[in-house]
Amino acid sequence: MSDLENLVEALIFVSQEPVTLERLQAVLEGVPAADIRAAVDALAAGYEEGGRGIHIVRAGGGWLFATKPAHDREVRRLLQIERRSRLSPAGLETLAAIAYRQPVTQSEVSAIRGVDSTGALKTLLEKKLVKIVGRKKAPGSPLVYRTSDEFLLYLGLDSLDELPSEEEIARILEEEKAADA
Amino acid sequence: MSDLENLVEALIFVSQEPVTLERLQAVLEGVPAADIRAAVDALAAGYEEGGRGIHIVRAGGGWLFATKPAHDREVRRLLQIERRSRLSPAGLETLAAIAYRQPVTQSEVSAIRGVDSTGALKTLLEKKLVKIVGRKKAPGSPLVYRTSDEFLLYLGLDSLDELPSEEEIARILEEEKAADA
Amino acid sequence: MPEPAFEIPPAEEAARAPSAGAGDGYQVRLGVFEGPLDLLLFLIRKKRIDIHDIPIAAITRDYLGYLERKTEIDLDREAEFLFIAALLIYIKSQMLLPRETDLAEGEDPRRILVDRLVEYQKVKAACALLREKEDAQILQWKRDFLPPLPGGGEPEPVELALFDLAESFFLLMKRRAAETTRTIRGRDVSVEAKMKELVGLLRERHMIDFLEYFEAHASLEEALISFFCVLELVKSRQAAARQDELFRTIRVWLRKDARGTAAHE
Repeated sequence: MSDLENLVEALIFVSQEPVTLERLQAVLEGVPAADIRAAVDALAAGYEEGGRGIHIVRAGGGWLFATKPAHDREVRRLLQIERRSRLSPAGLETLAAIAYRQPVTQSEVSAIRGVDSTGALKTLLEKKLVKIVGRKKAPGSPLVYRTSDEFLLYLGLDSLDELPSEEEIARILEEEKAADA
Repeated sequence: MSDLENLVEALIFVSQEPVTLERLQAVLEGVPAADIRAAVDALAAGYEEGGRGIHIVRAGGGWLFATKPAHDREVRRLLQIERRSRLSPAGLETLAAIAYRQPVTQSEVSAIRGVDSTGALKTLLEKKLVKIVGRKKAPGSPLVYRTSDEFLLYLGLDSLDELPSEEEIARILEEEKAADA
Repeated sequence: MPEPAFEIPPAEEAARAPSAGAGDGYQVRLGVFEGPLDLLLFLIRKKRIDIHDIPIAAITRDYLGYLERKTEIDLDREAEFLFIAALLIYIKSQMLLPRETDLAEGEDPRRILVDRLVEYQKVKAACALLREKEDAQILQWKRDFLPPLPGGGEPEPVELALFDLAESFFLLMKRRAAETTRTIRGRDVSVEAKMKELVGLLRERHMIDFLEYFEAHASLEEALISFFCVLELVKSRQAAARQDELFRTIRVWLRKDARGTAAHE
């Protein structure tokens, strides 16, 4: 591959948005558009032939890398596995609210977060990170939630006492000293 | 390239985190680990030779794609990012103390460095290079810190075993001594 | 006044003490040392002393000499430097005590300091090696987004982003509140006008850095309105927003299918 092809390969790889010819020209000051185009074409052809896992596709007036449709099934399976091992920020936030305020009801969690947390709560229940421990003696007798044993396992903690206290978190996050790192 | 290589290429490409052999095995049900490993090796070798813009790097126990160092300048120009900042000396020192002595508390780190390390620790937490993993059974039950998976990725380490060894450190110290003499 | 007990070699001089005073000779900046242990190691190296057999009186003199020449350290750091100074003086006094028999190695009063110095020296040496790794990695760019899946449409970070957005907003508000004790007189801004401005900007720039956009506003009120505009655009699925990491910036862009219609809303 030519130097220009390498460079174009790195640039298309790293960009989230399709990379247009104009963008490439702006980055590669002084390289004629025709040369860039030829490099992209050669690069794209290289990925197209000889069966590869990824290729360069044309989208939104530019180019970007994508996996080939042939591998769709496996790609989705991998992403599902990855997703399963991760909690969304919303889930994490809801979990944090429950962890620090337990026992709590759904509407208390929603109030803390300022957003309806029914969906996130459902996900946490499905993942068994929280559990229902009864009902609150209040109008409507809402369900009361607590974190589960799996929750501790997930965080690698022995007990809830090991959660950083609110003061500790505040101290860490609001350290006024010029952050010297 | 073989079909397996193509598939592995697509899978490593699509993941946002290092893809481990176990994960590839889970996706490619029934394919022997040795075959997968050979496919990854062949694929990685292909990217390494003949000058390419991207390559497969090993970090955090898995593989992932990254641009090659030679293209840093153009990549930054494309993404409109200034030179990426390194950790400050205080941040790096704190990180090293944690990496080598983990699990450790804040006051243990501060004792090693001889200076209060709260600010540096906060920055490392924000950068997700370290994480809180519980509490120490000691007076005041201080929080205990460890390095994160992000830390491995940040320094390009496959695992904590790849941290510079005692021997390497001793060699550096010898060199310093020799330079002084 | 006797000669200073130490001299800084030229190379170290440049690296360690960059601020040379205009007329009043040479100013030592204690700030260039990571801490008292760093300073001690520097002094030990300069004297080419064996770290396991430190002439404690001489090193204490050098160390105190350094503290006296300090130009700028804050109180917190000063305490840390003074603590080690006190330790040095304590060890010195212990060494001077008459003893009937020679000390066994484990009883050497310097031991407590030597152990710390050895440990710290290792960490510092490890730092040099880790810095090399950092420098190598920093030049290699990993992708932090999901590439398009065939037939999969846009990745759906929207719900996720809404919460991240709120969280960052909270942090921003806090920071803003801390920064602005002065009263700000804002000009009146309507939601409609702001929405139009935002959509126009998105169409023009393709993608905006929300934090940058947010910070650019003169008044808190205007910034607030722009925030709600973004929320509204995301909620009505005209725009997508994404934050890859907590405390990082949020990127906002118009959804492809909305690029034609958004302006007319």
